[in-house]
Amino acid sequence: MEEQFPIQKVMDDQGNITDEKTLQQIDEELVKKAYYHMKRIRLFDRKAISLQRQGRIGTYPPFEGQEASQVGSVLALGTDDWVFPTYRDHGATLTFGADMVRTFLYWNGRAEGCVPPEGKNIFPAAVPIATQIPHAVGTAWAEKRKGTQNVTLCYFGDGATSEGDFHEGLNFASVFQTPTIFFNQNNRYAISVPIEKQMHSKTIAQKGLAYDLPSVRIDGNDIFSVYFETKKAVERARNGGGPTLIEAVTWRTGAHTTADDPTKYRPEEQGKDVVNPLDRLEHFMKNYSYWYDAWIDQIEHELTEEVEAAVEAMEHFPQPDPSDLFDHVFANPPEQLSEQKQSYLELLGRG
Amino acid sequence: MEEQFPIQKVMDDQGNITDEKTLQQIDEELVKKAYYHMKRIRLFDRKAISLQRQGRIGTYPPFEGQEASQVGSVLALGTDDWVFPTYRDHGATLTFGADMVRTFLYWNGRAEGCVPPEGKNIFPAAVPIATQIPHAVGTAWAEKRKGTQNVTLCYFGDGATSEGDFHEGLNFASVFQTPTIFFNQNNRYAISVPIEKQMHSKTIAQKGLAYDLPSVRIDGNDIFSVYFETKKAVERARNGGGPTLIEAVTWRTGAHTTADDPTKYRPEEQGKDVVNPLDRLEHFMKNYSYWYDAWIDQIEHELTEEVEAAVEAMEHFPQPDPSDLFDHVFANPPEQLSEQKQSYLELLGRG
Amino acid sequence: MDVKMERKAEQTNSTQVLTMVQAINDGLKTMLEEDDTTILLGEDIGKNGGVFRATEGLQEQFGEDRVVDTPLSESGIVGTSVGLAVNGFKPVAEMQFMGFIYPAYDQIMTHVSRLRMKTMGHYSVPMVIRAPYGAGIRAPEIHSDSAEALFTHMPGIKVVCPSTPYDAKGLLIAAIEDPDPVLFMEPMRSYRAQREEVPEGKYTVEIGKGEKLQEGTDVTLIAWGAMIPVAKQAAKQVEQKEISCEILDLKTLYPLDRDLIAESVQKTGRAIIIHEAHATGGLGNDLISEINDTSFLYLRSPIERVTGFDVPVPFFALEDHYLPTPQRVLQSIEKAVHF
Amino acid sequence: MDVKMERKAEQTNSTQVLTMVQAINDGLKTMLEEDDTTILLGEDIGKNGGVFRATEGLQEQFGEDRVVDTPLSESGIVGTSVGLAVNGFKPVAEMQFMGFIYPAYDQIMTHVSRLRMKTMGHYSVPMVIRAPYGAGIRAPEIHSDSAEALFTHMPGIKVVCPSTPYDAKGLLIAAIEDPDPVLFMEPMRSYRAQREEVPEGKYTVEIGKGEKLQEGTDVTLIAWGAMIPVAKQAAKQVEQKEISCEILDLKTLYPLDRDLIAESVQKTGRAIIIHEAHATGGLGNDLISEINDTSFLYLRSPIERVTGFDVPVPFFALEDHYLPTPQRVLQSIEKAVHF
Ligand SMILES: Cc1ncc(C[n+]2csc(CCOP(=O)(O)OP(=O)(O)O)c2C)c(N)n1
Ligand SMILES: Cc1ncc(C[n+]2csc(CCOP(=O)(O)OP(=O)(O)O)c2C)c(N)n1
Ligand SMILES: [Mg+2]
Ligand SMILES: [Mg+2]
Repeated sequence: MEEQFPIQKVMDDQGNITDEKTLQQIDEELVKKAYYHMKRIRLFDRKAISLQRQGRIGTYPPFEGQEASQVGSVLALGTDDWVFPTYRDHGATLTFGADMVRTFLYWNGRAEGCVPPEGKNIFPAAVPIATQIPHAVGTAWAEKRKGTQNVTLCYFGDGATSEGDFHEGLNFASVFQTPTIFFNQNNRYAISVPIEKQMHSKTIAQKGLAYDLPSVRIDGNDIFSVYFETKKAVERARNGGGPTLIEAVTWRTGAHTTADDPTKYRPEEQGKDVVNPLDRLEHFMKNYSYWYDAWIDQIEHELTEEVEAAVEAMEHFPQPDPSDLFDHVFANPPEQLSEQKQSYLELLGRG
Repeated sequence: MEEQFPIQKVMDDQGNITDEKTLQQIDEELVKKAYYHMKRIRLFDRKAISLQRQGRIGTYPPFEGQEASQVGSVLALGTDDWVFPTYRDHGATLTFGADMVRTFLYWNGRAEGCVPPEGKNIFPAAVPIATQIPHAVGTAWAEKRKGTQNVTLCYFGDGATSEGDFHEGLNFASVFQTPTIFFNQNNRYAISVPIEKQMHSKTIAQKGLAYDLPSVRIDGNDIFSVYFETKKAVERARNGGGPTLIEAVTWRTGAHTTADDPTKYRPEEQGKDVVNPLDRLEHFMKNYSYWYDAWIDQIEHELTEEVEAAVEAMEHFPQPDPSDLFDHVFANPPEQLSEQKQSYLELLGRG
Repeated sequence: MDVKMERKAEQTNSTQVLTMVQAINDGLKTMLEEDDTTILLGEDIGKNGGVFRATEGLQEQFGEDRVVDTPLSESGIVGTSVGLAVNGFKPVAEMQFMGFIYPAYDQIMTHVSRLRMKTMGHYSVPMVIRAPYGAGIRAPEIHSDSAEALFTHMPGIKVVCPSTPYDAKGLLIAAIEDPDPVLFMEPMRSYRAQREEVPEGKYTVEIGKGEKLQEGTDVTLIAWGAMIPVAKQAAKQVEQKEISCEILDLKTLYPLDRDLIAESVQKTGRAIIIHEAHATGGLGNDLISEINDTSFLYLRSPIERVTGFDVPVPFFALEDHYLPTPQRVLQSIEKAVHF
Repeated sequence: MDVKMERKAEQTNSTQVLTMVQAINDGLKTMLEEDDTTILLGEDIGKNGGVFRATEGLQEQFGEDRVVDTPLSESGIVGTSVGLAVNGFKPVAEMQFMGFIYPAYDQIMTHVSRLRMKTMGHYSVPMVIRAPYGAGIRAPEIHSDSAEALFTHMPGIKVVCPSTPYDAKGLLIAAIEDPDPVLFMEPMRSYRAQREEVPEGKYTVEIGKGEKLQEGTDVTLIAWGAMIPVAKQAAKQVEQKEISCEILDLKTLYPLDRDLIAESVQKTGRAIIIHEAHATGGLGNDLISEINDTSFLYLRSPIERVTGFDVPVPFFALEDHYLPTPQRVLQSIEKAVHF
């Protein structure tokens, strides 16, 4: 199967692009956008880890190493499309337009973190593994039935492919030919379980064969490969060509979450040879004269400020309101729930 | 995928076998055994339908048309192997050694129908679709861990492949390389839903590709093809070669159950061209001089008597005992359950 | 006096005489006509019209896009419905039998019931899950479960269960129009047990409201769905012993109609709760709790439960022994009255 | 007087001072040593030793065949465990968090709990499902559910929940040795909250038996797991007001220790039930029902429930508002005493 699904890439580890045609498709706007967002989410991610270490937010699952997968895929979408992230895909949602303050809030245990900006179709991060996959099929199906050209991009990990919902979701997508892009980030671990124990098959792409889905396996650390392959899938979906499964082979540089210790289960050498996607893009930019020091400095400065401001705003966000515990369970809370609220607020001395 | 998984057959509709080598593998014992069991379960099946019509048993799911799949596969097993049937696979379990009286009892709503003869590894018929698949993987895994050479044969329908448990079960089998044979009877309908609506993929065999499982698609109405292909899979499993997925393409001649009306959903012409597996075997037996009128008459007579006697025994079986409601929930019933039993039996006037 | 019959007589619209399953069909049809976003999903609901014929004729009338035969995949049905609901549709998903809702339990528990809460109301899941439930029709195993308590213990979803054709249609329409998810339980045993006048067109029966079916003074019988006839029979039988029963049909299992219950129990001072599900963990305990909260000082005897036993619903040869019977209700009534 | 401490002192074997999670690890180790057929399955339980380190070191000691890192597939874990259990093994399956047991709900409901009944005892499923439960550790959503009532309403499976290291090990061993399936709930909040002397080697705590932790005269507090410290704190606080609480630790949630409860409530005439799960459908209602059945005439006030609210367990910023607190228990105690 590895022969049937070779890892597609357009840019090598040193940032070289051998294919002339691909090179022509890459313009300055794209390069800058890619770098800007990858840098942005990198700063966010590192800040989140440090906040967690200081006890200023809760447990946090870093995505460092997966920036090309997340940015490259989500940049292939249009504004009216849908995004279904997991807990590790805030890099994608931030790039798609999620609010950074709220993203920090999410990791501080606040439901506010699940509320997307008006008009942005971003689902709350899926925590129960693979459960978002059928949702993504459902929203895409709805778009198809409404006759729009909007598509749905659904993220999930290598581990998620072992769950029943992965299977049921892909089958529905296949049967109803929904415009869904199943974007798998194969970072080769599900917490401590390496992909060799997760599955006996060698690729995730081959799982698409079960549903007659177009599947492709790509280098998830090659931002251009990710972008162009996702774009292809998006175009196909928009034009009624149905769903696609993309396996982006990548690597999480750090721990599963800030509560995890990867040295317990990952051999020391593993991953050492992986070139960080941001470094790779930097090589490319230098190789092909897109590296403008002034611009780099400027955005680094801007983004650092943005992240700091977001942290500040997160920490000055209004305190969580116990009423919220009761107010969003139903559109119209039943009497007994209102009573529970009432008596609890009274106890808190604010009846 | 239909090219990658052509329907394997060794015997054509007229009962001719073109491949000389296969022909040599077929001896009189096998032919007689095949005919005997197919005939036997055919009589059972028709009797069950007629009992249901007379209100003497409950709703019944006929398997007519699928006899070659059931008999051919189960004959490939050894006595210490395991069988996991669905509600439609009593043809297989009867052939494997299930008690006919108890099989009738099962369809009369009696738990006694789930109790296999001592030493026969037959699971109760799975009613919640696909749930038996992980069980079959678990028992096979246990055999592997004990170091035996026993294998597990697991039946399921085309519809079952849409459930999450199908996927999770096959993945476990693949990861732990359990000696499990996944025997799919693709009768092209799940109640009223034709396979084209169940899945967009053209074959069930291709679903094995997701798990790197050896998969094969066979003519499920060709008893010899079923027998030899299952045998191959069994041998592989016994010798540590792990699981196999077999798609046996077949046809249910009648209704989904006695409560179902297939004319509501099946085009009248559909299935007309399917040669009934027992007729096909009869052609073969006549073509190759295995058709002994006396023997045929004799077994027909014997089997009819066996079935009649079983019906008789079923109907004279001791009445269901309300105590059984309470006595098999736990090895040692908790006090509160014993009290419920006690007071109910008292109410029935038998405390 | 049958309070309900009186109310019905007031109905002036044109009506049809329907069984419950026909009334459900009519309710679905009404909403498919009313609202383009209504979409039915399920196994065998299309061409076949459902294994109980609840969706008979609907695919023919509204097309394959609105009455969808899905793959055999309950988690898939509910999971894709979440996406449809969030994106402008009103999915009405059928679980072929309530015992086959369990594969979808995760989706219902972690998303259907929680999405509104998670997003502080930004997204919601206005969907209906229809589930034929209960024993007594000689069905195979797992086809006869009565699993309401697994959903009343799940904040964010409402649970309703009609006992008559009229209520079935009215509650179903209310459920489809509800802004939140509703589990709609259908007592299979009552599908064809009774015919009654059912108004044509759209009307609703309010979710959260039960009904007093019969006035009485000595003891309150609380039931719903297929247990209503059992309660009625028992009430009739004890009439001869000069025991007068009040009968409440809860109709909605979450949220409970607390006033109805309190008022009645405070009057009679005695209550018998009748349900098919197992005693332990059953909704009967919630009702006792409710009565404990509201009517402690009014109680003249311990509240009685007549329920399915704490055993799995058996194969059908024993199902009549599993199910509450008028006889068992009778015994409890006498116990309460002669406490 | 702390009844428990006294009993502990009688223990003569050599002991270790362990936290609850260490005691669980020790219990698993004990049974892996004792019985070759014991096999652990779960996500990240092998090399990683479990996300809470409950299985730390066990794969190293017993090998990959006995401490198995499975795919991410709860239904697969439980479903294959059924096969293993039927065929001679004693699977102890870990659900990484109780909120991730829902994908396996179908397997547990339709097979784990029913196989013995289906086959009249021919097959059985002696397995243990371990599930860390509860809020209060600032975990992400779905990681904090307390879902016991979804299993006590499932005939054929027992449910236990220790509150101390000693009980954790003893109940776990009893669960592994039980001929029937047992759901073993582990209060995450108590994993490292307390250390105590835990005997080395094998011992059991009887399933089905609770324990009186504190004698009292005015009111009975009933709790388990992570709510025991909450009950104790409240009891301590009302001591100043001269209210004397009796505290019961149920330990087993099905089957309930009815005598323990009845005896205590008949003495005090008042009961407060404390649990994390939602009020509606919660086990508290079963306890009220139980008391209604056994102790109706002894009650001096309505039974109080202090529980999680009827809302999904919230994101962690609000979890302390969701959880029962000593303050809420206090309020209920006063309400009961001054009824
Ligand atoms: C149903 C379910 N089971 C278990 C977990 C606990 N858990 C959280 S993340 C994780 C591993 C996921 O691995 P993968 O899908 O590869 O995604 P990654 O974390 O690598 O991005 C597990 C087991 C969960 N969240 N949901
Ligand atoms: C989980 C579950 N959902 C629904 C059903 C109802 N049901 C019984 S048989 C069946 C169709 C099964 O089709 P298939 O797997 O092809 O097997 P066949 O009946 O054709 O042998 C359905 C939907 C069920 N038994 N279990
Ligand atoms: Mg991963
Ligand atoms: Mg079929």
